[in-house]
Amino acid sequence: MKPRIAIFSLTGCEGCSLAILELEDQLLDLLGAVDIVNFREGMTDRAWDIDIGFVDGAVSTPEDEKEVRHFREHCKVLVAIGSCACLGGINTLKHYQGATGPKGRGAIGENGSDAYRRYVYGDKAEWFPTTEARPISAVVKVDYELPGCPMVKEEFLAFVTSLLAGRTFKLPDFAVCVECKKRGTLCLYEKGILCLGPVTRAGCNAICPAFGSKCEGCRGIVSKEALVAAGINLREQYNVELQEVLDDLRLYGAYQEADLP
Amino acid sequence: MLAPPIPYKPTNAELYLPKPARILRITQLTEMEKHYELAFLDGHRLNHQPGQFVQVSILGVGECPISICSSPTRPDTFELCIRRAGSVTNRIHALREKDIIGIRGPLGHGFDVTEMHGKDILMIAGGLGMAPLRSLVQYVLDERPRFGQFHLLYGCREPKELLFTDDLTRWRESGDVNLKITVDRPDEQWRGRVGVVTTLFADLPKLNPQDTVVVIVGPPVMFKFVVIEVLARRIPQSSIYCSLERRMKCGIGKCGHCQANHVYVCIDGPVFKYGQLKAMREAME
Amino acid sequence: MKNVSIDVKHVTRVEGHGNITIRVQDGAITRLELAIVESPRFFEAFLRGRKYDEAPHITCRICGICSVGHTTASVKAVEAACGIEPSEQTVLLRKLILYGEELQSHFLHLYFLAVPDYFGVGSVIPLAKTHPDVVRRALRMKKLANDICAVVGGRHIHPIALHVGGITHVPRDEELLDLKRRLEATRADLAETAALFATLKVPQLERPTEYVSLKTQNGEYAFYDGDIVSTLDPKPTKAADYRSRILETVVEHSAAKHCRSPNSPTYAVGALARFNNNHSQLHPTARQIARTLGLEPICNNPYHNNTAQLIESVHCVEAAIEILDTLLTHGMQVEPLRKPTRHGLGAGLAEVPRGLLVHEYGIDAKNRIESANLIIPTGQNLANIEEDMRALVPPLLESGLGKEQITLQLEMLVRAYDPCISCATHMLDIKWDET
Amino acid sequence: MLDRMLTHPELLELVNELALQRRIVGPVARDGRYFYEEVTRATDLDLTFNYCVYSPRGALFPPQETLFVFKRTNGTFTAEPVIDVRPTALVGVHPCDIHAIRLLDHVFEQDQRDEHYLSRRAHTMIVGIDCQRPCTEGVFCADMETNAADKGFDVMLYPLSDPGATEPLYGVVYGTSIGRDWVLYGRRGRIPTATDERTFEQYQRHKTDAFPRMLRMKADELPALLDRSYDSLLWEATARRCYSCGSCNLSCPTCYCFNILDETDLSGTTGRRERTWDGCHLREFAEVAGGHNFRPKAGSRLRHRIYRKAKWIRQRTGLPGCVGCARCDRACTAKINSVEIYNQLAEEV
Ligand SMILES: Cc1cc2nc3c(=O)[nH]c(=O)nc-3n(C[C@H](O)[C@H](O)[C@H](O)COP(=O)(O)OP(=O)(O)OC[C@H]3O[C@@H](n4cnc5c(N)ncnc54)[C@H](O)[C@@H]3O)c2cc1C
Ligand code: SF4
Ligand code: SF4
Ligand code: SF4
Repeated sequence: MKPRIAIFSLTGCEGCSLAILELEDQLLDLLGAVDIVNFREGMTDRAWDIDIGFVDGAVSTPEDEKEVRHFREHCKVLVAIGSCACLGGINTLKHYQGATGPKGRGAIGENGSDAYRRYVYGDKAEWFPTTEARPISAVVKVDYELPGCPMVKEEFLAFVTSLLAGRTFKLPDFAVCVECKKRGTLCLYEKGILCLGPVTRAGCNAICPAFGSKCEGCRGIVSKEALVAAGINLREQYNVELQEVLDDLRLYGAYQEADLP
Repeated sequence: MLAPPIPYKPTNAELYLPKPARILRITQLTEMEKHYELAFLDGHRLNHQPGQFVQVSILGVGECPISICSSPTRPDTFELCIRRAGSVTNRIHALREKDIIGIRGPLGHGFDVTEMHGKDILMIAGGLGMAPLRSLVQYVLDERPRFGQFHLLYGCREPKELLFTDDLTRWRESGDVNLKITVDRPDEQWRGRVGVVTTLFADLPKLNPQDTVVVIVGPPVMFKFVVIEVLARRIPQSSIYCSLERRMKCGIGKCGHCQANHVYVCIDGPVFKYGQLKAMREAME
Repeated sequence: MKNVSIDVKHVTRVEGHGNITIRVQDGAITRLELAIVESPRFFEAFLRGRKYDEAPHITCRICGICSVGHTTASVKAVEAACGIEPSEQTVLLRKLILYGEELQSHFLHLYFLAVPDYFGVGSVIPLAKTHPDVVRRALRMKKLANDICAVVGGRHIHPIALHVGGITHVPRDEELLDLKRRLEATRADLAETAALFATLKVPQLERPTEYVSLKTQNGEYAFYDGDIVSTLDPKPTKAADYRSRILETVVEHSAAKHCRSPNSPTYAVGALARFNNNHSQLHPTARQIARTLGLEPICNNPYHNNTAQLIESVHCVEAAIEILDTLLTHGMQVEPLRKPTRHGLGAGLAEVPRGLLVHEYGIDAKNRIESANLIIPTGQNLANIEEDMRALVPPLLESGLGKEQITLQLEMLVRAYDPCISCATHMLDIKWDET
Repeated sequence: MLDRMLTHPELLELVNELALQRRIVGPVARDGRYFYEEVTRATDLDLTFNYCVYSPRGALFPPQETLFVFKRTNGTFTAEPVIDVRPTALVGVHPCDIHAIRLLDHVFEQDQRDEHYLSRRAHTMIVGIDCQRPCTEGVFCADMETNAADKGFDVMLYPLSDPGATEPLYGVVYGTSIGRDWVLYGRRGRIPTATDERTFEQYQRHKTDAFPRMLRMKADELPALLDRSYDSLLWEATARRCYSCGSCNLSCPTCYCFNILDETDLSGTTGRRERTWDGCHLREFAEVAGGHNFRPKAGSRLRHRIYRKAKWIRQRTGLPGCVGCARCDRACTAKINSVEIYNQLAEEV
């Protein structure tokens, strides 16, 4: 029996679902190996008995919360895809606005922390229900996470093939630097750029450094120890405060801050 | 004009290739361990030494090292005892009799049985350590006249973790081995000894240090305490054998994963003499 | 049918979540809305305080499908605000990747989102069985478009190498040659695509509409650059003055920022708008295809947006080949990123697949973003789609079609605009009462 | 003793001829640094390069390679080894990297021959180029006695011209008959004269002075130093900064550890077993099922690497385990520096 697959979207850019359609070379094989039964972005029919549900986007409204619970109920395996679903993603930046200040990842409404809402909607702000932006694991149990902004489509494929072959799927437990070395990319530190690679989970094939751009940490922090080391190194070796780098790390994973030292 | 290239023919291209072997028999030993009897499809024999291991493959999933738990004196088939621990071993547990898996080996250095001939033997097994040791136990029993006294001490955490209980009964009844068993945590039915494996030393007769070979296989925590008991009985360090476990990938001394200090456990071991291990700080930690 | 109530929850095969609500009582439309239920994301708000050069990498996350477009408008806006003049090579590469995205988006829309309607199936998946050659062609074309983006920017979704002040990676000659070879080969695929679309029956709907787009003064069909023009007012307006052409207002009944122009209460942007304004600047091959498909400016049938996308695809392939030739002739170098020379307010406009996109930032003396305004194509189109529906529903009702047929026609109309609702939601949400 | 003299254009012609038969891999300028890359023309190489960011080991031991492909069919399987033997010439290899390749040769030959490496190696010709002075700051090849090589190459080039000259003149030493045949069959160059030999002697004398000593001890004293230092607190102190990112391992020419992974296609019936570079600094390197990690702390992993490089590899193979190229030190974004570690350890005693 082919596994029945669904692809859902919460608050996000839907780039991760789109990435699945960008697996052009493998798409027909994929469609041969699984049954896609629910994918709003690409199809009209929708079914609700689902083996593996993929969700992109963060939970950021009361509606999202309801939906993700619904997904959980109807999917045997629930997989968060992309940084929004795994880490909160870029949506969490809204918590670093105006009165909230850099550390105030507070609930909406506290300390005028919905300044972001007013900025966009003015006195109509109340019309737009919104909650703290969170990864879906903050609301429901998630079986697997495939982080990345966007999700790494090759990793998605590797995930599906592992499942089909009965291999346990595991995210790399090492930093992006490993992949830079394998690709033979010149380390950005040699160009004086503080790259987030040493503290970021690999699996993206170090694509950003390969294209001359520093790793922005979109796959999340690889380990607490690495972050502790970063704090020490930045201060002692580079004369930079960790806080500045945290500002960068926040781009896709502000929600991780709860775990930061 | 360019010189013609020198022809080159690879001589060992099958280094990493597993060979298909059929599962002839599966016995559930405990909740976590199953016992497999296997034979190569092409009729080849494994021809191993006790203490060696094989790499077991589920193609598409991976490969992992497993000790051979049967004796080379029973050469038509070979046996493995596999604990469910991760992705490969879980998949192996899902297999049924007649299924086929990949085997590469035998690998590593086993016990030097000829060195043991004519000696008294003391074996100490802890937990899953019984699996590699069983190969040697069977060997000694099959070649019983070549050996002197034979003591086997076996410790487990709980009675339900005891491996090869049928064998244990048979061995004990044969009278060929002085078998002592203990568990850390007894259950209601347990009538035997309770306590860590070192408590069994009290039951041993006086050992003859020059004529005794000691073999220790078990988890690292057990190891140190047992060695102390053994050394206290004046056994020379060159007569104490033990078997190490490390993460392994290639099993042939290339990949580096099993390195403990300067040794490669897969090719220099997994069987070592205590004298060697002492120089390896990491092995003792 | 006198009383009809249509609720399409989550229009499928569009990017983002949108609902259609229609109430007809006694033959008159009492309620007609295209509602966006996607969660608001507050990009304009959280851009504030971030470093100037982060804007493109943040705003491309507005939308996975047009992230190159957002990046383009964003770098242009920051550069306008900071007084940065990008190098010629940078502009060429940016144009190339933008063509890649136009192609990727148009192909996706034509084959994956629109074609299933014409074949009467729910998605492209059944077509893989019934029309494998069509699907394989679609995938081949889409992959080429993606690869253009990947070669220039690292990847299509959230491109990496595009930065304020330049580009951090230059493609290798072999990569460019490969793209060129494949672009040339794709001409045959485009011809077959055109043949396919020539056989499809495009629904009729004529409603006089104002079409707004950019237009260049140098004769280039506008994507990367240009001034604002419209079918009602062809006088060009500079990017910095976009506010005089795009009036964002809060409409009370919908609580959404709607856009209108000084000339019309609603207007349309997108491929058809560009075609209507810039038809004469199309590559001759594209004009030829337009003739074959019978599309002429000014076309007022929104369903022909798909036809315009196809014509633009032909143009983009030819334009991309020309850029590749230039790049290959001149050779490329890694150039350092150019740095700000001043600070202030700057607008960046680009024609992205779905139409005119505006980014505008205020950058402060510390090179931090202090204000941001983004106007997204779908946001501009929404009101116009509603107007189209208003025109479409009465004849449909009269024709005696069933509710299902009407719903399909409405959904097709929405899909023809190729709305990108993820994009639009930074600004728009509609509430309505259930009746 | 020199075997032949080649002018720069002659060398390029020879390389171009070689390119008809072999893939050419050599130093290419990119991003203001040099990298070993495949080229189609000799002129794409820059033999005046100072150092290559990464060693040429990837040409012999690629970051990822297939060991075998398999197919699962009715209950059983078949498997076919993959041996990749593209004829290659590595042109422009410095002595340190030649030493490192010798170590790889040894490791993959020892005990069981690994044909995946050895076949590729057998089809690879090495054209070395000597360094008259340190290629960059921080290298300690002279300390490791690896700044010159007398074997491990097919041809060695000594750039003998004065630094001011526009085109170098290479003194050539043959290492193998393959190298000799390449030059001789190519009918390029000339026989060295007595003057050439004198220039060469002078070159060698200059060279001896040009390399500073970085270590406070000799290479052969390192094992004893480390023996005394197992319990030093320096390991943990230094490793506080360590990200466990493995950059040191992965950029090291003498690191040969690898991981093995299976990959399958979507149908699950065919697949590959692959090996890919690994590094002992990575957290999971010594972790076993159930979660026990034999080197759980960055300090123990750092110690392991340094012991391997300066003691254990030499102990097992008789060859240097570190060739002093300082790539690990440059790659480390935490600025953990092996020379500093050795010298600090020396201070402790
Ligand atoms: C010499 C030797 C003999 C062994 N004999 C037996 C035995 O007789 N019975 C038994 O049940 N187990 C034995 N083990 C342990 C067994 O190898 C591991 O339980 C097994 O590798 C777990 O693999 P996995 O894929 O299921 O787990 P995962 O956690 O998924 O491990 C992935 C991979 O890591 C490596 N790995 C993980 N744990 C170990 C480990 N403990 N030792 C070596 N490599 C590891 C393997 O390559 C494995 O495939 C032995 C180990 C060694 C080194
Ligand atoms: S560029 Fe970044 S990810 Fe790559 S090696 Fe350097 S620090 Fe690591
Ligand atoms: S350990 Fe460092 S200096 Fe030594 S060979 Fe490796 S990278 Fe070079
Ligand atoms: S490169 Fe530096 S930080 Fe990274 S693992 Fe090696 S020593 Fe640690």
